[in-house]
Amino acid sequence: MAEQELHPAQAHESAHPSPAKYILIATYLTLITIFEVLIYYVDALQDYFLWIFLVLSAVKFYYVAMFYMHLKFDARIFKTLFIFGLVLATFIMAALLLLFSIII
Amino acid sequence: MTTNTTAHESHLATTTGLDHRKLLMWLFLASECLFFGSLIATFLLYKDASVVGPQPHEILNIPVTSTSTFVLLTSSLAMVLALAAVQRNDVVSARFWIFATAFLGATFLGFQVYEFYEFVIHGLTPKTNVFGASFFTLTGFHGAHVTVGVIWLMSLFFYSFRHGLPAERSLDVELCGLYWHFVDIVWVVIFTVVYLIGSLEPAAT
Amino acid sequence: MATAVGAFGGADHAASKSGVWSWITTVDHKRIGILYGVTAVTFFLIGGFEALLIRLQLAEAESTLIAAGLFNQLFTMHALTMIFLAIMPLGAAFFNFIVPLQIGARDVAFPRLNALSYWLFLFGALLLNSSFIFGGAPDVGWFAYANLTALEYSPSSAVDFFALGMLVLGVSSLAAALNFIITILNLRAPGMTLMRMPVFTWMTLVVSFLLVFALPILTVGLVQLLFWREFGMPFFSAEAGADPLLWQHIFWLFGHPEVYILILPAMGIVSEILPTYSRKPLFGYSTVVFAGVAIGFMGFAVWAHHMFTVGLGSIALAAFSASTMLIAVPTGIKIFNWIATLWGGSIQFTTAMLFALGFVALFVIGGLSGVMHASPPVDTQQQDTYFVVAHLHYVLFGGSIMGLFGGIYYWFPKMTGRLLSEGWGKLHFWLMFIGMNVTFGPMHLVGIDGMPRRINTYDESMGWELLNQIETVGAFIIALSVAVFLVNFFKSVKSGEPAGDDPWDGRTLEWSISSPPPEYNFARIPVVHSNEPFWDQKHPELKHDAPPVIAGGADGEAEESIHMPNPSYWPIVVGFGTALAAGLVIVNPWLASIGAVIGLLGIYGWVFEPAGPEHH
Amino acid sequence: MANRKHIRPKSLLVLLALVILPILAACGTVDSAQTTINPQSDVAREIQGTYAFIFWVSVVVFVVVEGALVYAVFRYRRRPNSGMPKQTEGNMVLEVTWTIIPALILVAIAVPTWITIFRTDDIPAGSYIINVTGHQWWWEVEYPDVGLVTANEIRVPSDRTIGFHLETEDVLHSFWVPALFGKIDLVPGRTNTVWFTPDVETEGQMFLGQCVEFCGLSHANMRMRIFVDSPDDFAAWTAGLQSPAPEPSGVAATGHELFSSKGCTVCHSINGAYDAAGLFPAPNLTGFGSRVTLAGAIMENNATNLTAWLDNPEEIKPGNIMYKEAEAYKNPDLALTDADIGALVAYLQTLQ
Repeated sequence: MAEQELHPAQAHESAHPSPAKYILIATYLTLITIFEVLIYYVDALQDYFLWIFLVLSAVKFYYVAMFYMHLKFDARIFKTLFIFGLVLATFIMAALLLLFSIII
Repeated sequence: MTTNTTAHESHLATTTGLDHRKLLMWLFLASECLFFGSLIATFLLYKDASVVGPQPHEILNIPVTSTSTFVLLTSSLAMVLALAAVQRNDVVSARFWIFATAFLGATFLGFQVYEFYEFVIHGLTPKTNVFGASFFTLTGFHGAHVTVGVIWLMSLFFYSFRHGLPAERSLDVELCGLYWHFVDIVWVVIFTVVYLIGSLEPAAT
Repeated sequence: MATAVGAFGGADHAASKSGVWSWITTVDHKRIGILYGVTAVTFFLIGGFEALLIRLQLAEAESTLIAAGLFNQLFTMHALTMIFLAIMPLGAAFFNFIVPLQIGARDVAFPRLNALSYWLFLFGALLLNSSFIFGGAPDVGWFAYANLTALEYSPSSAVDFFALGMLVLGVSSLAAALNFIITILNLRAPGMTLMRMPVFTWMTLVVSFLLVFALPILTVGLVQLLFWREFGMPFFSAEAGADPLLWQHIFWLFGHPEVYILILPAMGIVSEILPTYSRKPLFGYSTVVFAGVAIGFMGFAVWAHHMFTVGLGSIALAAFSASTMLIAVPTGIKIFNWIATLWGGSIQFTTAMLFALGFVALFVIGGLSGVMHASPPVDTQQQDTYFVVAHLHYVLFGGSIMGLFGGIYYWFPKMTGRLLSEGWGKLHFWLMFIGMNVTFGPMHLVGIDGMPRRINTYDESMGWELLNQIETVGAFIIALSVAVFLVNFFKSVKSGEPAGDDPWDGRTLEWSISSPPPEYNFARIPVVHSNEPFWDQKHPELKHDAPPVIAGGADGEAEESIHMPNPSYWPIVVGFGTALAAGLVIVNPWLASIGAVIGLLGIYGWVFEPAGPEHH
Repeated sequence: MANRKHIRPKSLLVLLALVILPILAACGTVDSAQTTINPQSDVAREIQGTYAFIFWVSVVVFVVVEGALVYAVFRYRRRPNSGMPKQTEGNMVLEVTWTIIPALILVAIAVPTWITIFRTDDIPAGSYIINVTGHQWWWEVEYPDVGLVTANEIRVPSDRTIGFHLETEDVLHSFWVPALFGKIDLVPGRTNTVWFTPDVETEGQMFLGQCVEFCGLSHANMRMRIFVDSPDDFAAWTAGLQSPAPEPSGVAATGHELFSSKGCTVCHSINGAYDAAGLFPAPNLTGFGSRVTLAGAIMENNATNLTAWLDNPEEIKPGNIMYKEAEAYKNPDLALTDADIGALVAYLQTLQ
């Protein structure tokens, strides 16, 4: 079965980040989460919560997908497939929220 | 962990140069986006639609969930470290990190069980209202995904004692890792949408 | 490395090449394709029988032949059967048999997963149909709108059969779709770029993507439906603040892509047949491909046109009518390119060609009536009337079924090595073409006359009786045509004229190998230089820059060793366990664990089964 | 493989005729009682205008496309001396042309569509409002301005724009009288609306409609009628319903007695309006004797039909709640004898 690993594309994997980089990203993720929880209790920011949280979680999402899942370094087709699913799901969610007058 | 790839691929590289299974995993995850997307959309439509309480802002517990979110994020770190260890042929650390990932995943599930139990005590069951129905379905399916991940990781863990985890087999771990990270980023979205945004009191209109 | 060769070739399999067991354990894409095809045609007969009963009931005003309850089961099961158990699997039959041949592959990417898809389909179909025996089939329409599906209004287990059967079928389709995308992306012959793939392969790819992205949405809806009924979770209960329309949105978010899942395979087949019998390349190959992709994409943005009468609000109506009309553009492009393919050609009227021409002619009608109810105000007069029944049958019968029959006549020689009789075939075509128009043509009229769908009875004074009688006669003409087909099929399987490898002067790779193809398909994997590699090989004089001859095909010396996957019985075990678990949920959720255990044992056996020859 | 037979041009013509004739004939059939293309109100005419435009555009497209197809098939059929055709692969100019032209046609269709959508949008101010509630399988009709409740037969004044507020008591239904307005669904938890202004000539006419969203076992038996009355007739009708029914006598008096003792009054009101307890689960029978139809407008209201209905409602309307729930059908002690039914029929017919 090992022949599976001999394909040319596997060469990409050598470009994977080092464990140190992984730990750094984990630190970012933790800090963002702590930050989210902290501002959750800041009433003054209440009006902007929605956007702050969406942006912060998008950042977390980006880091995990791009680095932990290696999308940044892997073949482009993976990115294309996944982002297509993601965009379609987002489109459908937005359309439903619009149709049910939850947003706007 | 044999696979059902056909043997003729051994001397016939794939068209894209990519492994069937890895392509399959990414395609499956793209499909899962729509699955969780529909569940999250249902939650967003229903979170403030309940006729009877408890309402989201009355019951969601941010500190507890923040902790479990931290646990799950950490498990993702353990997962990439496991893969890195496999790729440099370091079976002992690989085994350690795989176990750590599974352990953190199980801890997360523990938190979820605790949370569900607390909610039921405080009068929110899946039948109580539409918030409960959509909340338990969404987080329950996420929990089911984590459970499958933990079983998968533990299978790899035990498998490593019998057959080792040579670098050539890193794809077995990588696939599990992709699945695991996906479950993690779904939780990133759930934590934001269901807990942080979901628990805001709806504007009085 | 497990590539040690030894004497492993076809010989080891000789013992398992025949008999029922060989079919149960097969992982050969061609045999699975045949299983899909035979099963699909069988369900096509069942669905057709249901249609005949419906037509008999409606032939007479105030008829009491079939009771209301049974009638509702019949029209629901007719739709479910035709859509999920006939047209989709018939498409899957061709995906299985033809696509690997067209792309120069020896099998699909995941042969055992492929077998699992088939068994899940079969058991899911049996589960769904077993409801007729166990207390009543689904009787809420194939769309199963909430809240008629509530426990309160549908207390029997009919809706549970619907939800669980559809879940099993959904898993089957999802597995098949994933498999085909990987196969098409990853197992193309050297040189076959995406824009050199045959159009049928392209449409298979688009359909598979539609399934991959649409099925999870339906799964969520079905899960909500089940949780609502089984556990009282108020997903669609208006009194709890839920909105029953959510079900409609979820259903049509899946359901509209599903419509394209049903039609695109037929469009792909027609795009193969027309060039072959015109002896010309497909006109505007890349436009046809892009149009197909565009139809697939846009299929996700038009779902609410099934809901124009639910009170969406003017802005949503305007938006969805615009997106719906937009789809007519790529559809039109396809039709114009097909006609342009015929233009200047040398057209040979084989049965397959007649079906393809019938497809184009009838699909135009279905498309135009579709544009009519793309206009929401017009739709308020046509929605849920027989006009829509006429429209959808011109698309799904005149379109999908005609296209798929064309595919049967076109590829039967490749599958069996024998030709279907052209005489019987033409009789089949003309009877079906006439019967189809006699059945569904008058439905336009009776629909415009205000006859609603899904009614088991109507008053004589409505003036609908004559047209309904004509329709019923037409339905029996269709039935006769299907009988002709069956006669033709069985005669030709036994004693049809030998086909030879390339009976139609084909253009794509499947015609370059023997009929039926050897288990390994290609002795040597061909190298491809155009989108009609076999044609170019046969007619190098037609190209300005003569392409190199493709290597490979069945001729020539085989490569040293060709490894084919071993047969496996785990797919049928997993498939059976899954469907059994689903079925037992209806009896008692705890009992379902019996099926789950069988399924899990199957997965365990699957995972630890050596897939290919391993010699250490 | 061999090209055994050439197709005959004649059969192609037959083919074409088979396809075109039914569609063209559609324009000719407007005489059915529930036809969608004989509009009798402003809204229905607006819709019909859009439909007719799209229809004729479609006919032109149909003739052009099918014509091209048939011409190509006929002109380029393989003849014994046919050589290898030119291997044309495509033509960008043509592709662009047949992308743009259909797009323009669709814009031409979309614009009137949108105009009609917004013109038929909300109930105009000052309309006469009627509330309709869907039930399995009958229509409850309420006139909020006079506090009257009736069922299945809707009387409207000819001099007003009529607006309907539509709700459902159970499952989805769809409200549709094709000559007057397009259908609109009744959705649990929502109030949908539809409106129309009857044409002047419709005064005194009756229009057919029925439920068009599948709503269970007796979906086919959920019909209705709209009567366009002159303002005076309408006023007289509402006044009639508001005045108490005449005191029954003779057999009818027995029927009146039975109407209470057999439990009919549990579900059926006969006093014109809702009582304090709110909704009755069954049609309000005030003025029943003057109705044209019965049992969800599926049959004429006469003694024979009414007798048959009371004798075995399940046979006439499968699944109906009266047969399922009413004591007179569930409880053998309260079962209706032929004499009971006769008395009830006599009584019900006095409810003018």
